Amino acid sequence: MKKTLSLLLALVMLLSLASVALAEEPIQIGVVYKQTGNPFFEAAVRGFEEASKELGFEFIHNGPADSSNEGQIQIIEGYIQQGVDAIAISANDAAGVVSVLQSAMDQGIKVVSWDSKVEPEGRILNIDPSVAQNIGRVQVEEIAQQIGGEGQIAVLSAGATMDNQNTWIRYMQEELEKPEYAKIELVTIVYGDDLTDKSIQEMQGLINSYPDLKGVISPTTVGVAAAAVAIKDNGLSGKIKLTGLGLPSEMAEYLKDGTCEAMFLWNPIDLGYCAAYASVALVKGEITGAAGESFAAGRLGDKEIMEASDGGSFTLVGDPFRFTPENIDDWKEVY
Amino acid sequence: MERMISRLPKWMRRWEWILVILILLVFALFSRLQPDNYTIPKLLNQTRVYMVDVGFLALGILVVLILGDIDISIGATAALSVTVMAVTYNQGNGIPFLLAVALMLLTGALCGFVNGLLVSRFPELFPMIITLSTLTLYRGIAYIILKDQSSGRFPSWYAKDLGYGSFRLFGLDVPIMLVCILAVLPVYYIWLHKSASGRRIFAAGTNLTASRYSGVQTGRIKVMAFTLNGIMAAVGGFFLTSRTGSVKYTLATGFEMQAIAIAVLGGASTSGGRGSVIGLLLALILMTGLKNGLMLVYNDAFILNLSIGLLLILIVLIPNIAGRIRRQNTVRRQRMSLQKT
Amino acid sequence: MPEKTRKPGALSALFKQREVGLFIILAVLFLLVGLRNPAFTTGSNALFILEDTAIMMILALGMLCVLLVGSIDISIAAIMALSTMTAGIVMKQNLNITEIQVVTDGVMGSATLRESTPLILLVIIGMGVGALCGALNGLLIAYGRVLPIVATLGMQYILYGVSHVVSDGQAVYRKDMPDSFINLSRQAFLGLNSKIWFMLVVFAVMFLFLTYSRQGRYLYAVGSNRESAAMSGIKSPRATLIAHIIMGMLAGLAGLLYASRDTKITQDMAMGYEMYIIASCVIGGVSVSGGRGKAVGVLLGALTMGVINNALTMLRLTGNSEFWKKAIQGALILAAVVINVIIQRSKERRVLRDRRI
Amino acid sequence: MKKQALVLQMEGITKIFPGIRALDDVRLDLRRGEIHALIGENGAGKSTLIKVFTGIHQPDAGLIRLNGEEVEMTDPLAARRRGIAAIHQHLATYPDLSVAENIFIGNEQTLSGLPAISWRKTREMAKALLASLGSDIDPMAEMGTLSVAQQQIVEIAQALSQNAQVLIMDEPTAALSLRESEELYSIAKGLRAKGTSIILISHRLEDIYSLADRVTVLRDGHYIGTWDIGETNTEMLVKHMVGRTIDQFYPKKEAPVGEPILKVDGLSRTGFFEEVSFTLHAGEILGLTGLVGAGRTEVVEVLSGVTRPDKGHIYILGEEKAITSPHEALRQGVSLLPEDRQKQGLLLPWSVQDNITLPRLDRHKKRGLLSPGSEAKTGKEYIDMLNIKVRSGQDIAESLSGGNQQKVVISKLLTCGSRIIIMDEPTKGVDVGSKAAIYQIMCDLAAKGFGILLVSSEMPEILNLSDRALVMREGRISAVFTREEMAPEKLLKAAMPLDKSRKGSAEYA
Repeated sequence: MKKTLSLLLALVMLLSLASVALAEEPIQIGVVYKQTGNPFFEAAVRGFEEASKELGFEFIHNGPADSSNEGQIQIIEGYIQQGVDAIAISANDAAGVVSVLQSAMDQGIKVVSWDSKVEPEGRILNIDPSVAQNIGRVQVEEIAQQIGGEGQIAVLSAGATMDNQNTWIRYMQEELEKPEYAKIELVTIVYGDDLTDKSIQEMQGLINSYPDLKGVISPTTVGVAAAAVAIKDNGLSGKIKLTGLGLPSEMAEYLKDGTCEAMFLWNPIDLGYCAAYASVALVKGEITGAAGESFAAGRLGDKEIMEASDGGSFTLVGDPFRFTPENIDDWKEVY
Repeated sequence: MERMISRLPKWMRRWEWILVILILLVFALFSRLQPDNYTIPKLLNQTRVYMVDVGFLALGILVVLILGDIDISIGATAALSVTVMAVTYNQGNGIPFLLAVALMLLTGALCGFVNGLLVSRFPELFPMIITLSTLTLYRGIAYIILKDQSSGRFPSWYAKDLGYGSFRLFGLDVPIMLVCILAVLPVYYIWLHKSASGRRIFAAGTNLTASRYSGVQTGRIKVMAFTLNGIMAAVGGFFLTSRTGSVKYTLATGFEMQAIAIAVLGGASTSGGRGSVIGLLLALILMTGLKNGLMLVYNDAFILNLSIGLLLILIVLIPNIAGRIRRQNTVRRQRMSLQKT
Repeated sequence: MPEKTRKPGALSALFKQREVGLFIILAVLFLLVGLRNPAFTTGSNALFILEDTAIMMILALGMLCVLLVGSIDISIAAIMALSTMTAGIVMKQNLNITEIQVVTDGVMGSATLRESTPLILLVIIGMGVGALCGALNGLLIAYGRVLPIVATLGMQYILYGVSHVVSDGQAVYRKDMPDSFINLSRQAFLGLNSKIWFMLVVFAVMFLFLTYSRQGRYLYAVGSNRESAAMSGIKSPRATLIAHIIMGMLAGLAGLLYASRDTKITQDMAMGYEMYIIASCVIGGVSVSGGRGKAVGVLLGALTMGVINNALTMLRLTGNSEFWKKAIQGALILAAVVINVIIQRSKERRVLRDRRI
Repeated sequence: MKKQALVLQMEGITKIFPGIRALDDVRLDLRRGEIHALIGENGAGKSTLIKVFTGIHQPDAGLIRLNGEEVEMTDPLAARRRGIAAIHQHLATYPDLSVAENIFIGNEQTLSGLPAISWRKTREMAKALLASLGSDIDPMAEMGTLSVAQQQIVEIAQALSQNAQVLIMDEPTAALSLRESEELYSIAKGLRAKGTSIILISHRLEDIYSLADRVTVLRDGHYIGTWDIGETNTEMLVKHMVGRTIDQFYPKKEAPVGEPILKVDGLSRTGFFEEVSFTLHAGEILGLTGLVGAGRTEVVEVLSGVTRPDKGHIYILGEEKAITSPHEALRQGVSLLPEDRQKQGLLLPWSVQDNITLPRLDRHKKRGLLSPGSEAKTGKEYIDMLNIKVRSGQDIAESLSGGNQQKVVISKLLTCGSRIIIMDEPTKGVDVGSKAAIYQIMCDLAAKGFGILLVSSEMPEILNLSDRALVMREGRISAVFTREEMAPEKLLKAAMPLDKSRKGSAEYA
């Protein structure tokens, strides 16, 4: 067997000798997202395309089939192997990819996290869709306004382990402390693990076990759609108010039939677009990613880099956009 | 020829030659398609991703498969074990890391032991069902311990050197963790193929009843095999964690199927009695070459799975057909000799 | 042997029925969860559980056939994904939406009317693709002599891959679905949801097939004793093939209902479902070595799984106790399976005691 | 008689299994309305011939004529369609299905005009059939819960239900009581009168003389001859079957019976046997016989730790031992030669050598590892000692003939060096040559002071080899005979169930 192995190695060496690399190449960015086949990220990829047309860089994009941390690591290792100049990632596990991204940075690869951050040690810059606090706040304000300032509400989240989900929910709870929300009671937080059927089940559970439930906040695209299905199927459209972060393409129906009066989402295209500009700026050495710097982000104008609460640095794309039955038609075909 | 093939060890070798050929094909193909990236040094580096943690899980499941059982809880076992390690090290103030590692191994052993006990006590239950429920249970416990947190902050020799460091051998950077598994393999090989207890495992897997009648303590062997399997799962988790640098309860989700696939590719049969460490090593090499190559060329997770599925079925299907043809030949030859007389 | 000697008393005779064990388990579950959350025991919730479990039951009935012949299929989730995705693409491409004016209580309003490929055709496509996948499994196992677990594990990888390729990574959303398909899982008839009706029909058919048709009985025969089957000229490969085709068709049907309920079709739909289906079969008293198992038992087994799942969402676990769910689920499955085995063993021991030498 | 039309002619039938030639140029012809006895030692090829005839096996050479025309029995259904029914020696039943269904599987009773099975019809017809056999088995009972004897009756009913033109009975009475046997034989005579032709395979020569018109003898897969029953006598038939006369065939055992080494007291296992007590002495061959399903095998399984007893004591060399597992049994010096060597005795895909060394692997350890050298040595040693016909110790067990396979199992047994040796049907499916060899080994062992418990349903074995014989009936020891007392009819009488007990089995419940 040993003989075979050495034989094999020898042969592969021979084959690889033929390959001589190099020649000046354009900047290459490796894009990693949470999961393949998720329209939110497909929209984000469109943002990268847009930017690549403007800046003339190349990019490859991929995400694991099962939204796993290990899957993302495999992809990152692949990118390192291909010698990309920058990696732009929306992480499934903020801490889980730190090590591998560090080893990437050791090899001079610039790392930008977007949508869902990587811990500071594992990134140079984080592109935040908007301040987590605002994301929490606007949803509470919305639901409060919809249910008329009093009654039971619940939160249908994605996974109990999802970092950005938890931050937002934490801010929601902070917001609910305020006196003007005194009459609103957050009865429970349930988790649908970003699986449609489980989310529906959880939502049904809420409906069955909290008869006086007035409103539901679901800060996840999968969850809010599932919640809409459950509410509509129970003929409770309008009786149980719903808001959250949803995809226009998926939610258009429910906004029109009043299951969901209004919901939020930042523009994934802008997110990708901005991440692309930031990556290029880092690669070109125009910025180091330190707080206080700023870079030109094409049609989004100049973006300022700020000190992030987690100690790293970040920049903002813009506050979440409010989708209503009136404006939804302009967006439902976009993403 | 017939005789040679029909003998067990030779039979094993047949497997390994198929794999060797496949490996050569795969490597030749992709180094043509990706001359710059698909090179020995870079592949060696990739072995960290594709060979080590899954490799250890596969080594564990191999023994269980040889026994004709199956264990789909190894991913969860890995997760629970490293969870225990991480928590004891991080929250248990000032507990030395090595002690935490010892606890991890113990946890793995315990998980495996429980599986083994249940499997040998309830033979009428499919091991898959038992381990399905323990899968949910073990992951659940890890979830209870860790909650939504991920626990990291390990000593740098572990998270950095072991995870990403490498030795310089013959002008090549050989990842330390690759060296680790390559060091374990010979020991494992000798134990499984050259020792009495290894032989008994094969016996029990080939024919449980006959082995029992021959004084083989099949029940004890099952428990032992599952326990070992648990330990190997823990070790796999240990190396995986050295790369992730932190632990979440979702760690190593779905790894069980990958491990089983590797073992089967390496010549193990889920009906028991067959399996080889060398075959497993070759299967690992093949997988590394294939997965990495596909990753470079297609850069698509699903295409990758698709080709692995095909490979899995073909590599099992082909010998079956070959075997049937061979059997027909045997009889035909006997018929000829009959006509002569 | 004479019944009378086997039936010391009506009660113990009743307890010989494996299903009784399940009833007890179910009752206990209901009681415990009911104590924590009265809403759990309400009729509406019971109905919801049934509705929620219907899809599982359909799949479990298919798995019953596969297990009866001593095979197994862990690729059903992938089959669901592929068959449903295929149907989904068809409906997406042929969809045309028309705005119509409707007068609702005097007010002029507009409503969208969405039409596409006739529903029946979609169902045929879905079940057809499913049957095809099942047939492939069956051929590999029955004629290629590939071990069921390996064959279907490989097929699982392949089918997910294919469904990714055909869908090009795109999901199918409510906006891509015709009303007929959306309503497939939402119509109610005689107060029962269509999913339940589908399940009942499948159950009836399977029951008749397994009890009154030759081929149905041959599934039992093959699983019960392959050699005897060979001696009496029953073709076991054929039986295996048929079982897998049935499984595939039902997976296709279940997939459509599943998608209609979620109003969403993704390429990784229902990942990991297969394990819970197999578990429900085992809980329902199906022997994985083949030859044993009743359609009724399978329904109860699936119901048990359904109740366990629903119980977890109804336990009103909040905050940290949320994290206990998974562990509880595992423990419950294990308990259900083991208790059933113990009941079965005591039953066998009773039979032995009465057995004449 | 001679001019009767031939229903069936088989000529030059040859059947090859990998490694062995089970049938070699065998012929058989069957007249309409005759009972044709087919006899021969175990492994002579009777059952194989039947399997070829019923389409379970395809012959490698030779042809089959049915009513003059040449036919090919492609599969069991083809045979069945041509009106051939068989009662196979090894029960071909479905333990999970009901008795009625077992009887009618393959020719289901459908509702008139519908493809649906009519369970009522099935049940009633089954009940009637069983009644005609004088049995009160409940048609709805699960097959697996029946005793062996009852399953045998169901098998017979299954064959009769096809009212075939050729009926094959392969050891049909192996587990039946006298009354049931008589029932069956009167039915057989009735069928003959109606013109059905019957092939009867039986060990009991007395049955053959009371029933058969002609007899054909096979030996080692070869055709020996066919005679009208009138022309024959027992000695001659036995001679043809065995190939030599008894006194040459069975070695004289000259070992003195020594001190008791195994004592069993009131051993019981619910549902299998009750209150079994006996003593085995050093240098003794103790015969244990009885009908199939009488509980012999179950007793030795308990003695060798395969199953646990519910009651009773086992004393080895005077002290009580709890035998919890076969492993434990070996440690206590009890070795078993199991009944089914293919399933219980051998690892068929393994080499002969590896099979032989399996029970005592520890002996072949060198520095913790197995030493191929010492394994090969042991393998060779036993291959020579029992002259097992193999090319080398590396040959896989599967490729060996029945006799050689059995010798391998015996080698395994000998490597353990246990003083108490239990042999369950040691010559089942074994050719005559190996048979003699096995008998010789047994006597040598006894001479060396081993105690041998010989379980056998072959009357001659018990009669010629054992110093004492225990007879079991329905789970109890019904009689013990010393060598002097032993006589075929006595043994048979003791083995035959008392018929009253066969009726509604309440008193046994």
